[in-house]
Amino acid sequence: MKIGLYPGCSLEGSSREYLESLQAIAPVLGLELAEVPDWNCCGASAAHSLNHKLALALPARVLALAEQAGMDKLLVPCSACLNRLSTTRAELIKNEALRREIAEVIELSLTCRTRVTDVLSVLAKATANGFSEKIRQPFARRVACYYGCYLTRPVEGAACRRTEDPQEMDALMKLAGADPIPWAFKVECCGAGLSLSRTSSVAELAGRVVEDAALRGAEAIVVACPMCHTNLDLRRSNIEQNLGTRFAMPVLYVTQVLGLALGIDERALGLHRHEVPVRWEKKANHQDTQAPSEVK
Amino acid sequence: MICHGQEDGEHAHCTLAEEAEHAVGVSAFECYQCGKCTAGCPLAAEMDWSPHQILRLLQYAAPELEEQALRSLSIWLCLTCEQCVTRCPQEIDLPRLMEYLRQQSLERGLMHPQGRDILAFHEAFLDSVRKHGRLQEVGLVANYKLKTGHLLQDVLVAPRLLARGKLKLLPQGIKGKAAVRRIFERLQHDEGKEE
Amino acid sequence: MARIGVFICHCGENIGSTVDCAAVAKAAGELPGVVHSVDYKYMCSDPGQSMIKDAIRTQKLTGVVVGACSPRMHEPTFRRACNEAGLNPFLCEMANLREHCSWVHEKLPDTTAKAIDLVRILVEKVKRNKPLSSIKVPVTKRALVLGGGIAGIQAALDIAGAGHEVVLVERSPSIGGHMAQLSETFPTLDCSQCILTPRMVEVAQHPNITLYTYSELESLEGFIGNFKATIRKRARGVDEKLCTGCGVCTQKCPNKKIPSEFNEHLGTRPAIYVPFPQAVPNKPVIDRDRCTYYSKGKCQVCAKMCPTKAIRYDQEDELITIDIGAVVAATGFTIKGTDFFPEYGYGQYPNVITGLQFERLASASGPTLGVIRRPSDNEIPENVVFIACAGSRDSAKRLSYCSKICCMYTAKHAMLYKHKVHEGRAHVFYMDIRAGGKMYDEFVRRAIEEDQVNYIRGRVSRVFERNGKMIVKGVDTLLNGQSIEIEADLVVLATAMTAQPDAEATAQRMKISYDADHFLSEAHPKLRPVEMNTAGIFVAGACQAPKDIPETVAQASAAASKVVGLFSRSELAREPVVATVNRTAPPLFSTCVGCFLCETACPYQAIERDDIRGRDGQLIRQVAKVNQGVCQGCGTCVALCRSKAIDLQGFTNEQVFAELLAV
Amino acid sequence: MSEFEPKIIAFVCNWCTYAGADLTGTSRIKYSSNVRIIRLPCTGRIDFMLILQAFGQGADGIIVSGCHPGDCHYTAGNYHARRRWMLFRRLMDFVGVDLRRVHFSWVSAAEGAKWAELVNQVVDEVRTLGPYKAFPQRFHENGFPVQLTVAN
Repeated sequence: MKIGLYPGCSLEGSSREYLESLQAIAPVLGLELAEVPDWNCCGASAAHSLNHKLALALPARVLALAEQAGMDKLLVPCSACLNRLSTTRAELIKNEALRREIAEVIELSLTCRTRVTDVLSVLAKATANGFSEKIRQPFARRVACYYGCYLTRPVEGAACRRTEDPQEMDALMKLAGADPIPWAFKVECCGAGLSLSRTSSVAELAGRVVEDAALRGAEAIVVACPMCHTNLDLRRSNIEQNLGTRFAMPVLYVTQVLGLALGIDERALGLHRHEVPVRWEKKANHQDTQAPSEVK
Repeated sequence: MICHGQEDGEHAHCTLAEEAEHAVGVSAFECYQCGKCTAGCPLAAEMDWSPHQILRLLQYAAPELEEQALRSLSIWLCLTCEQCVTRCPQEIDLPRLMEYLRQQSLERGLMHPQGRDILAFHEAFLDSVRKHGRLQEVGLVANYKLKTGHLLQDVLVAPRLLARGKLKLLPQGIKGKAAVRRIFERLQHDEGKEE
Repeated sequence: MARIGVFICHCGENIGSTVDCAAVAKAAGELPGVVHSVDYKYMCSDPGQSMIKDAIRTQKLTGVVVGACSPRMHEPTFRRACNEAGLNPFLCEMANLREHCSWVHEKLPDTTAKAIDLVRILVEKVKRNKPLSSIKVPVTKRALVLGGGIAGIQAALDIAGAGHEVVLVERSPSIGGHMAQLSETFPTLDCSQCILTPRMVEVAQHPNITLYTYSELESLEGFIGNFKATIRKRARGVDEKLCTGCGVCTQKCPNKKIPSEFNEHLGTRPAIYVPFPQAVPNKPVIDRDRCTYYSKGKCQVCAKMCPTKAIRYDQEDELITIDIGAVVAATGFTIKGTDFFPEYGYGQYPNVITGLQFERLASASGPTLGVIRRPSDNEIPENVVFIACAGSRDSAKRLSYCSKICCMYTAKHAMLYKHKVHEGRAHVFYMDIRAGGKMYDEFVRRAIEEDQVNYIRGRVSRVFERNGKMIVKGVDTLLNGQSIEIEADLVVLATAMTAQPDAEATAQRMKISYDADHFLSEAHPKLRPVEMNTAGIFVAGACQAPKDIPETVAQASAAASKVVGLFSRSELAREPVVATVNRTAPPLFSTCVGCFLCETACPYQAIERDDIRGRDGQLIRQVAKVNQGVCQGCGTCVALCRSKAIDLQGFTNEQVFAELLAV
Repeated sequence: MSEFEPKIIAFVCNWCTYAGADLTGTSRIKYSSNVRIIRLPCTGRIDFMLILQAFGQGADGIIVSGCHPGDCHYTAGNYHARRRWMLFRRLMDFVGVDLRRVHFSWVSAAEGAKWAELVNQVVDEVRTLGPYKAFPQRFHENGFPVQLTVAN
């Protein structure tokens, strides 16, 4: 499967292990990823907060570049970028005049024919056939799948179908041999939009997520968004300070979990870059209650 | 602008709610104050006015109350997580309205003092994108700290990021950064003129 | 020469404030053929009608146009007035200046111009109207009542009590409907079954009522006074004549784990079952989808055990056709399930239940014998949250209406819970309390004041499970929007009342109208609340709109009295809007060429073949002829006729073309 | 007032669309006043000569609206209307009728808002199409297809 890739700024910087792990598993899954040439930042919530047209123009340039490169489909692993790109595309398809205006601003032709897709959909397709044969080491742990805001919202055209209790990541985790817990914080906001400017609020919000996952006996939180990862992993000390407890609860990208199951080297998956070490003291004590994966 | 002129025909007066409806297509009058948005809002507890109260302020169509909405901290705290609109029984796009209120608050110089940090962050972010075409995280953090004076806040994170190979110190621009800069020039210029 | 009178109504301010009525009257007065034109504040009032009558007499009018509201509102009024003054009622037409003009346009010269146009169109039409006389049709004095809930039961008993035959058709194995499921009723807290079951028995024993349960309306043909209903009596698998209702079969059936519909899936029933002990008729049915014999070909325990050998595995559906004079639609409602609410858990938490499920928990005949126990572990809940407006008034869920009964039954539920669990805590999340009704608000106040139910004004955003508790995340808008989180043991959703899932199909089968929410539409929201637009069909109960028991019963009695009123006549006068085939002098006899395209198009089989014979009895030609008793006046035949031989009285080609020429 | 105001004639059935337009009124929903409604019992009654006549009479646009499929008060009149329309479409095209000016729609008795939307939409579309002069001209030159006996 050949597909365009828009990594976005975070995946080049503070969340580079997400990109590294995606690129590490791609060839094993038969995914051929081609980066959008000379892409720019999507403007994220900053443009979205301050200047509506700028919030359209920046993602529009990316869409136009992808189009120019002949990409039918564009994978956007970062859910914040995904939200910007897909809402921009939807708005520009709906409003012809606006599309023409924005095309002028970005000095590129723009038809919006390149479709935007999320990491869960792409992985679901890539693992649909013969994935179990590729598994070297099932990831036999209880995991809490954390989707965050933008994989389920806005409801129209969201990546996941059940807005309040999405199942797409859970399904991938089951494939990798993990045991996803049922929980209610899958789509609660972690506060990423204010991560730098209002660290206290963010510690509170992210804290609730980690706390509930721990309460339900999860051994790891799995995410598909660099913002979520930053807040739950990098800012873990803030959370712990705020709550006055410590949690041994690593946060992994969905791509890293698949990578581990495929037997890919931890370093290649960027596990060493995490703030919370990806280590478990001993085998989970409820190993017996969970269904171990049936992989030979 | 399609607003009803006053009967005496002196000059057309638009209430903030009318302006918002015209500009972003969100009607505050559709809100029946059930509070479901507030009940689900991750930041409601920290807001000075709850999300449904912001809508209530607009419903009065009175300048004093409109100003309270524009001066509120709430509009700056909104994370655009879209929880509210997902569950709103009246399908009111509150995040979109909040975005509009932020822009109005800025323009009319009514920004909440604590909103400044948030604004500074957004501005620093866009500065970085304007200069390089992409976000340069080091530059962003430095610029933000200069703008706000919060020099020590969060500073502990940086060395750890560096140690894990996550921070690039030297800005690397994209080839099309001039094109990106032109986008900014056009639209930031436009924005000022349009309103 | 035509002498037309035009009467323009102001309808108070309704027309007068947007349309210049005097100008309209003046312009109409100048139209050719108009000899009299006036405007008046209220044309439909007594003085207004007298103006019309006087003008007919003094001006010798040959036609009348009233420019007022919709003809659907007052056409009968004005036609009656004309008739009283000696003018054939069908020489009176209405121009719709209110619904189609003053209410939908701004006060502009164009609006008055449109009003003048509308009057001119009708003036040109009325010039070509012909005096018509009503068509007499006989009335079959037998009513069909569709649905055996409290609405259908009441209507059937009232009609039967007046001495007329009633056929009562109920889809489920027993009559009783939702009311039979309820525990106590507001605002009196009397036991629902205690007041309902005697009436159910009365239905079964009434000599004038024929009861078909486990049956459905297959089709309805005909028109007022002369319907033909076909009823599908589904195979029970039991010979009702032989069965004594002893219940041995239901006790011995080995397949007992089927969720009980009557208990809202909180209890179980066997594959051969009577839905509840007081069922009428007390005869079981075999659930063929669940019965082992039908799936595996083995078992037959019930047949072996039946003392009267009443089990009939090979019984087939029966189709029964009956002549009917009037129909009462009382097909009831359904509610949204908990799985309709993503934010409350997609129906995956057993301790989030619907109001109807709570009724079963609170009912002495229910699965817990009236003890409130939560479904997950049968524990008695210490903290219960009731959520009002679950789905109702929620445009995002495409249910914008108020379900009307939830405020009251939620207060009742909270009260019942507090009466049964004294130490328990009850919370109600609400948006508004709608308790209009006799002793209704007092009832809600009692829940709050005496039983100390905690009413919280705000909607719940999310319900989820943690450590065996249901976490209810809401808000109190009266406490400055403070967020409220309650750890509940049981959550009861006052889920929206909706039309039956097949309401649309049922309405289409009867050719009656329904609204966007699939509730049946009455002929007029205020003045004809129990009649449908289709004459001879009446409506009662929650199939028309959400309503409570007293209202349902009142509407059912009203529908019954309408039926009885209809049956008080042996003949009906029907509007003469029917098709006719022209006749001309010999040797042509008619312009009909005998192609009979009309016959193929007519939905009512009203076209007959008429043999035109000479004096010697020899067939000269065959032409079409309309059976005016059967014709309903749709005019499809007119549009199809090649030789313009067939025409529709009241909407003739000449009239309609004249209207067009006047536009 | 130089702007062209189109003249729209609407043929509607008594049971659904006429009642729907009544509901528009009762709900006080405003719409363009360019439309004139001709009430018929059923869309099945609509003879296509009526449409030709309406254009001949100077109508710039025509609305034909009745009950939704399956909802016809007379069981199937609206199906007949639709089937006939399929046949007459080509004929009208041949005769030179601008088919963009004929709008078929379903408006039920419950769809007051839809009626207003429909009228406004048709008025807007016909306004951009401009006045319909070509057809009536030809119509007048060649005579009406139906001779009317107008007895006063």
